[in-house]
Amino acid sequence: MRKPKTGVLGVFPYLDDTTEAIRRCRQEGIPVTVYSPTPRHEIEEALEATESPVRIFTLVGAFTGTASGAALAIWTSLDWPLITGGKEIVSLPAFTVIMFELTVLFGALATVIGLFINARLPQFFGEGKYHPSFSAGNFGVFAHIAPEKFETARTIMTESGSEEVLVEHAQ
Amino acid sequence: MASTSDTLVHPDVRGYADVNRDAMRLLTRPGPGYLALLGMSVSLVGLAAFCWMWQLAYGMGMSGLNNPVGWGTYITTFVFWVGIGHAGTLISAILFLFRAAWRQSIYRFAEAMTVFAVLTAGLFPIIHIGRPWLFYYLLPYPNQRQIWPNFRSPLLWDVFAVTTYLTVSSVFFFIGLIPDIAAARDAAVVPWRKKAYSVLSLGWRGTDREWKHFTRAYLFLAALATPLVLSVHSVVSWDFAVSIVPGWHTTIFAPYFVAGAILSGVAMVITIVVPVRKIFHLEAYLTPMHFDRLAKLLLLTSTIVGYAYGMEYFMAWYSGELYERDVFLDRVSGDYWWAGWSMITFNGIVPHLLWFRRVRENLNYFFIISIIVNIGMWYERFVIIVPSLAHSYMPWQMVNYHMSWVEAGILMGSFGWFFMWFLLFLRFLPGLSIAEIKEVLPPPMRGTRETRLHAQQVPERQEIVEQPAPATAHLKRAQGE
Amino acid sequence: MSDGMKRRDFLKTVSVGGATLTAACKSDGVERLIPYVVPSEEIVPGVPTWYSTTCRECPAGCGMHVETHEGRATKVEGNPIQPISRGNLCARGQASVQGLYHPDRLQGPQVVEEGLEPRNITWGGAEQTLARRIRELQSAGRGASIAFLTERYTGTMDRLVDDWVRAIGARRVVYDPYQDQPRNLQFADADFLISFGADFLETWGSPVDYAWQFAQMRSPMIGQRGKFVWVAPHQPLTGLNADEWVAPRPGTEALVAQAIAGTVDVNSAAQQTGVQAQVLQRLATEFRGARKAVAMGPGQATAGSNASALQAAVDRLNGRASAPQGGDMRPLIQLVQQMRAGQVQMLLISAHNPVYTLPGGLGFEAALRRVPDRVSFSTFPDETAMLCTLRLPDHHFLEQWNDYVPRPDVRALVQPTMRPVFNTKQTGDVLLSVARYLRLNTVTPGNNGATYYDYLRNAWGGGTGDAWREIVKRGGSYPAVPAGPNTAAEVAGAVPPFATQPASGTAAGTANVNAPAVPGLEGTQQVVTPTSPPSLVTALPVATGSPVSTFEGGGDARFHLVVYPSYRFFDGRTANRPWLLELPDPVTKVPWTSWAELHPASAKELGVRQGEILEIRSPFGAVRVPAYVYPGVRRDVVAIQTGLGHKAFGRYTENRGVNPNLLLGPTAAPTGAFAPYSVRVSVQGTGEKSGELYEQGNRVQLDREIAQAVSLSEMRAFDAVVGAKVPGTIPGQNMQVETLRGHGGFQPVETPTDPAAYPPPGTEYGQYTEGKTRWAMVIDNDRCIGCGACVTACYAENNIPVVGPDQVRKGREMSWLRIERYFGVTQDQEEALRDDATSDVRFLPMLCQHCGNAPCEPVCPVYAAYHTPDGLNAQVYNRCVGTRYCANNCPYKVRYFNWFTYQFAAPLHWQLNPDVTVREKGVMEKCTFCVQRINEGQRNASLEGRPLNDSEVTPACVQTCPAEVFVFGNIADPNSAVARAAASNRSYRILEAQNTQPAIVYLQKVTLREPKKGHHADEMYGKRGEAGREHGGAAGTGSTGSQLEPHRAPAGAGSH
Amino acid sequence: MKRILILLGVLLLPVGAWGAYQGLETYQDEPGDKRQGPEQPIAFWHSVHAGQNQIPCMYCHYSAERSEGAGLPSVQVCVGCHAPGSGALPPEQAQLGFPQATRNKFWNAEATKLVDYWRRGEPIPWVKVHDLPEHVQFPHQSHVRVGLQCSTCHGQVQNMELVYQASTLRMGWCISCHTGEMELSPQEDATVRQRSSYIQGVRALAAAGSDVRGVDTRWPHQRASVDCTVCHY
Repeated sequence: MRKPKTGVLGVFPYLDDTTEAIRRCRQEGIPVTVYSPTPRHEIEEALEATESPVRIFTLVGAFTGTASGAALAIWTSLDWPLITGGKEIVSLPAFTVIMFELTVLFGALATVIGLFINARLPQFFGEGKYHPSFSAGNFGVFAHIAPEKFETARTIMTESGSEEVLVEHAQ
Repeated sequence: MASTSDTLVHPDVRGYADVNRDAMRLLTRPGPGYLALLGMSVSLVGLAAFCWMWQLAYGMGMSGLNNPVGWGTYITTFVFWVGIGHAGTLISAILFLFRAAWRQSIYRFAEAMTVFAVLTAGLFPIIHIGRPWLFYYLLPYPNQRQIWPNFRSPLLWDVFAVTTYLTVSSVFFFIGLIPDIAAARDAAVVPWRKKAYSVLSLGWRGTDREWKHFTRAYLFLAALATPLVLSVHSVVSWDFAVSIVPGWHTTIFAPYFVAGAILSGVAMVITIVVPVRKIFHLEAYLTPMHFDRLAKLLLLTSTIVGYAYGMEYFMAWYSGELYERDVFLDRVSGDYWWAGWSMITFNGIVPHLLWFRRVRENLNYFFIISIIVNIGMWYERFVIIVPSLAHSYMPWQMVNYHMSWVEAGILMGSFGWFFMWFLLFLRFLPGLSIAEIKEVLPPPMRGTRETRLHAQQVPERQEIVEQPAPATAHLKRAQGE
Repeated sequence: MSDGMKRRDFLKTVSVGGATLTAACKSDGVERLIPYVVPSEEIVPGVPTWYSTTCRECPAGCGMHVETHEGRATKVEGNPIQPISRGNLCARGQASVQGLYHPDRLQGPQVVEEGLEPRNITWGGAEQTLARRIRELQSAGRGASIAFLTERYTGTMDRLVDDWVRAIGARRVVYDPYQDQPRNLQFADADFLISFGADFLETWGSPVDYAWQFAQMRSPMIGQRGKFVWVAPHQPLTGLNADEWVAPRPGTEALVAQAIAGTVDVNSAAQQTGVQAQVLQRLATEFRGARKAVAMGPGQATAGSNASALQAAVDRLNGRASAPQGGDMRPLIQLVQQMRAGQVQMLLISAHNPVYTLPGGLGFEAALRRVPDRVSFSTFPDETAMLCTLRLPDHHFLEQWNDYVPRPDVRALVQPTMRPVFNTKQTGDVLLSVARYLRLNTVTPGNNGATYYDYLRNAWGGGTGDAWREIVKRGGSYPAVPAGPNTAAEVAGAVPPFATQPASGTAAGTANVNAPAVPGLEGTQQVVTPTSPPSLVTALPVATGSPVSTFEGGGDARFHLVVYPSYRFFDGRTANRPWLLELPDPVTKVPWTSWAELHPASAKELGVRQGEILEIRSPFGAVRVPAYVYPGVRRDVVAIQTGLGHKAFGRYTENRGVNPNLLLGPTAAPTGAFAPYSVRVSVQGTGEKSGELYEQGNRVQLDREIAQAVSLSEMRAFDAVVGAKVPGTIPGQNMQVETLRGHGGFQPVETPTDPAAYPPPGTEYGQYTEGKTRWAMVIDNDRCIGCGACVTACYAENNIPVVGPDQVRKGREMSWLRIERYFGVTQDQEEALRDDATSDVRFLPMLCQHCGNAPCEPVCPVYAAYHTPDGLNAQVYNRCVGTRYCANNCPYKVRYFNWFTYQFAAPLHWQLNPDVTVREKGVMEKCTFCVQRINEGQRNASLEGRPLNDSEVTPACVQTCPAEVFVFGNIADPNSAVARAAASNRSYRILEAQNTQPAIVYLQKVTLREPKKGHHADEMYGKRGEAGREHGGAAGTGSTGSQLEPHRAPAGAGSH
Repeated sequence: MKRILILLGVLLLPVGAWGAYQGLETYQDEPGDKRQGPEQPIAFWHSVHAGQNQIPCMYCHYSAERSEGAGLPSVQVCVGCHAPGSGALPPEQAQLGFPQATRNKFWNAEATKLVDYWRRGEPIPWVKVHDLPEHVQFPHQSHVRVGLQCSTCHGQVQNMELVYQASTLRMGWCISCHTGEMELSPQEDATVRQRSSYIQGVRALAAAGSDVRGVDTRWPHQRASVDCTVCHY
């Protein structure tokens, strides 16, 4: 189900007001986007958030890295076998270093990719209303709601303690 | 009110908006002192560039190296900077995993230091090789010759370890910066800054979805960076340990190097943070508690390093290995005795002054000790590398090494290069981790209000909560509205 | 681009005659291919052409083969069928190509007018000028005021000069330092050799021949171990190789000889010489009791006013009169007097740089300035040539036709190997054309325009084309090289080691080291075989002159001065060769400069330390030279090597060292022989430190057992226990493993210690297959005399750059092969300064060990260092990025880094071997076992469709070594020479505990007395000694013989 | 949908990398030179000599089968044809015999240059077309003796006017022939396999019962040694 792009944004100076607003919106069945200057578990609780799937990316990336490290080192060594120091062509103890490094490298890059995909970053034309004070001290709750139901949301926001209520009419 | 020595953030910081205000202050117009420092750094970089061009034109002979001593100042400085690069990730990743809340206000500096230190270190392998224009031979890229690099070589492990470390720590650094760049964007008034921050923040808005994945991703990055930070200096230590040079071929090297790296890294953090705190008036965020914790880290790693020194000598004696014994005797009584004793004194003995509370709590003393440890750690690498090579197996080929002016220029230039990046960082990116400091601040609550949440009992900080800062008003001021 | 122009000019010159094909000329940005105009039949481009000639760098007259590539001489090697060189050459001979291409050679005839710059003239003009001046003098009736100072020509040139001088009514004076010395001694089978200062391994007589004979004489590999006693006031290289050093009081050496010969009373001799009577007695007993004993002398170090007496005593010892040594200085002294008196109007000089080499006290230089017409024939702008008014540079000997008679049975031919590099002209041709201008019909009968070549050809009896061709091909006429085992390798399999030959023919328990093993030496013509029957000794004339020298200089002149010839520079004539300057002196290991050897006790007394500049003053002059503190010199003697200190000799000798000849006086022995050892000097420290003196290496081994030694008795006892060797085991090593086991602790993994067993189990991967070649080398430390000929050969073959004194001082010399010289074995640096330090000196050629488990290989990130399937440790220059990790990880420190792109000053670069890459800056390099020669052999074999035989490949060092120290080959073949040599009981490998599996097996030096042992010696190979002692007694191999008794400390060292 | 696309992209990445590798290799194997060789001091056309007149290669490049260098004809060889009979005369009297002046002004002028060189006694400074770097050793004789045709490396010289470099002469190109990956004509391949000392050596080892494991595992059709020191030393 697509969330409406229009909606009502409440700006909250207090965390407990914010969670109040979230809960009430959710009770009303209104989907919300919450802005916060710092991650707060209170908000996550209020949203009853699920586990992030980024971990799958990390895991897959890391194992891909291990495999590529091994493959790279082994295949290139066999591609033109040259003896050095009387050691084996496939000197696994030495190659574990490569495998480890690529595990971490690929794992980290995959995590970033996972973050970007899941968090929909980079996003230069963000959807919904935003207020610059969210990165400083204020919290925000944006209720995705059709313009005709703005009043409901506005009421929730004001009642929960919003300092400022903004509306988004676009689209 | 609790004593200042165990507060993470000074009580004067009353709310989220204060953090923004203080962090943004770092990004405003620089003073003449800053410009002078930056100019000096850039000049040093210029000097190093000149020296390197000189060396490229005439050959490696412009260094003081010779036939038994193939590695000298360059590799010493390489290991030194790689070591410096350890404290950042230690503080940002490992302490993050350990939920050591005191890291929040200091880790950004440390992390920036890491990235720039590794950036500096990464130059040295290229500077030190004889034919830098063929550096790409070390990279495993497909080529018509059908030749690949040798994965059995510790130097290739180094290439992988250092590039991985640089990539991962940069990524970690950048990911952590995203919310703060967004804050800077929201606070920026200069148009080009706003534009630049908008791009760099990737459109971050602090939504619940962003935070949800961000916190997870950050945790995994920290979890990946932790073994990496331990591995990278281990790999660097294997450059030496897997060789057969007496004085290098030691199993203790990996932990010893990691401990040494953390010692030098922490010392460098102190060297940087003490003046930064003073100049930018960050006393509220860098409290005596931080320095107390850093002092403990220094003490711990110094003790490990001192133990490693002792162990090396013990093993040299106990093993009865002739070459090993000679090398270790030579370190303290041979031509490089001054370096050997500097290393032992500066790293193994001087930091123990920090057991004394008076020393620990006096930032001047602390700063001096950190500088001494930095010098000592450079000497440590020098002592490991140069005397061992100059006093290896063949009695016939024992020739001493003396640093040349080209090497000295490049060594100084490496500091210029490092501080240049660091100074630029201070001016253009948020040095305090805005979002994470807020995590350790009590969240703003409408205290008197009845909520359906569980009670927010913050008895000790009641007073703070009771006086909420006018966040939006402040922001409007900042934006010049 | 003057460089480019010169090169092209050269190409033009040589290609017209058909002598070049390709040479890079990058001046216009493209590579050019320069073909012949007319092709030469003999030359195939890309395939080297070899010419036979004779080395003229010293009077020895070694046969030489010259390798030329497209008309350029690139490398010289000994002529294997010539009996003097036997295929070997010394460092001076190897460096002769650098004389040929020396950038500072005189490039054409010049005339110098008073107060003007030298003017280049044409050869026609030069010859006419000379003829005109001679005619003027003749017509003025002063033909007798023309003198020709020549070297000791022996062949055709001798006759031509005599004829020429006689025809113009002039006179000839011969001056040739170190020329008149016996070159036909035969002592390869001697068991006692005593030398009275005759440095026969360096300059005296015939060094290449004598070095070989010396090695043979003392080679346990072929079953003999003669003893060598050195009687002289100091120890040059030859002295260091002695088993015993006797240093009598200066000037009394003849008495020692007489005491041994029994013509003086031992006790009175002991009193005068300061040598203990029992030592003299023992020497006399040993000399007389020897199966074959040979005496040598006098050498430069003992040539005082008693030289005649000494020579007589030596003749007596040898039972045979010899020609007067040291030449006759009297005509020369007379000539100088006349020059000073203005009685000489013209002096022509073809002798070797008399201004430099003659004693300062003679005043030759000042006298020369009084001669109005001074004509030099020198090839180089040396001091003499620079003082001359007419310079007529001779061809280098590699460019000329000539002949030379080094010893009666050898008539050697010198033939040009390439077109002249510069506009020089053969002196013989100059004399002939001057004779034509002067219409001297006795010299040029018929005035038919014959060249010196025709003259020479005539002197050789004309001969038909084929006969002459054969002579040219052989490089002269001479007897065949005596048959018999030449190298240790050849005999290693053929002659069983001692143990299997239990007391053969020596029932009385005499050591069978005396058994002659070199039969057939008598095959040579006119060989001196001193048989010294007592009756003959008495029949010889008694000594002429006093047996005790007198010395000039008094007052505070407390030190006797020894000025001795240099192995590297001879009398100074080869001092401008960069290779020889960079080659450290074999004894002091000092390159590029001079030094004064001073005994540690004297240094202490004077309060000077090594490297401090000394002021040395004699009645004739003074020099300032850095001190070299060295126990191999008497306390009352200071020794300075000659050769450096040139005022003019090209760029490489500018401001290098001092000329010690300036300190000498014009003293001559009664026979007229020059007596340099007759001056006392005062020595004072100046407190100034020399920046020039740099001693390479370490004098002590730091307990590391790098260069090992075993006493003869111990070796023989051990041989008796172990018995015949099975190739593939090295007992010393097995012993070590046993020792470790015996002591518990870690159980060592048994690794095959024999390179033949390569690859060791667990390392056989990739392309390694059984039965393939494994190149390896055996180095017999016992044969090595430490001279460094191999080092120079390596420079010549492998395009190794000369880095210069400043870089050498930084430890950046590039010598792929170096000779390490150890005076002591322990950690104690003082050990090398004690009086007995020189009694057990170890020389060790150190080069890439081509390890099976090479530590340098796996650390290279780009595979520039790797192992080839035939066991070479290869270095691929173009792949190298220059991390220097390989050099760090090389325990032998034999990898050398190109710190700069070194320049080869034109035309020295014409010497570069086209088969070897010239390395640029930033690249690591090292010994390749001369892989270019291996590849060439491999190519030739495969062209013929057959497998390569390892004897076809000889690396440059192996090829040139006069003592034949090296054996090279395929050790995987158990029948190969190298495998058989490696099976010796003396074999060990350096730093074996590192499990590097080196391909170079060293053989321990054999000493007559108990060798010095490091503190680790018992752990390293003491077990062997124990085993030897235990079983030696039990097996009853009997007494170890008189020679095996521990010797007393050198009498001389302790006697002053 | 977006995610699937991204996933697809990630999966395609290695494929793309492989493609780039192949492309790079092909690109690098492309001979860089144009189909016309450099200006030479004399406009010597191989198409005339080797093509029309069918002169065998080794008539002029006479040392190819016994030396590392293929050899260049001396000026004497050139005038042997172009100024017949000049061998008996002093060089100054040599006369151009061919091509005749009447036939072609251009060719006459070029051939006159040759005679001038001969008269002056100067070698002709040809511009090197096949110019290997100094760190590579290439022995012609080994390659000629195993039966490789000149044109295999030098191209169809008989069709070239000014000779150009037909092959890359790069290491990968050399190696691909040594490893047997490069196609040779069946006859050539057969002779090479029969005469190669490398193959003979392996056969001998195998015949002697030696362990030749590892010899032919990597390159089953290997023709010659790929050891670095074969060419670089």
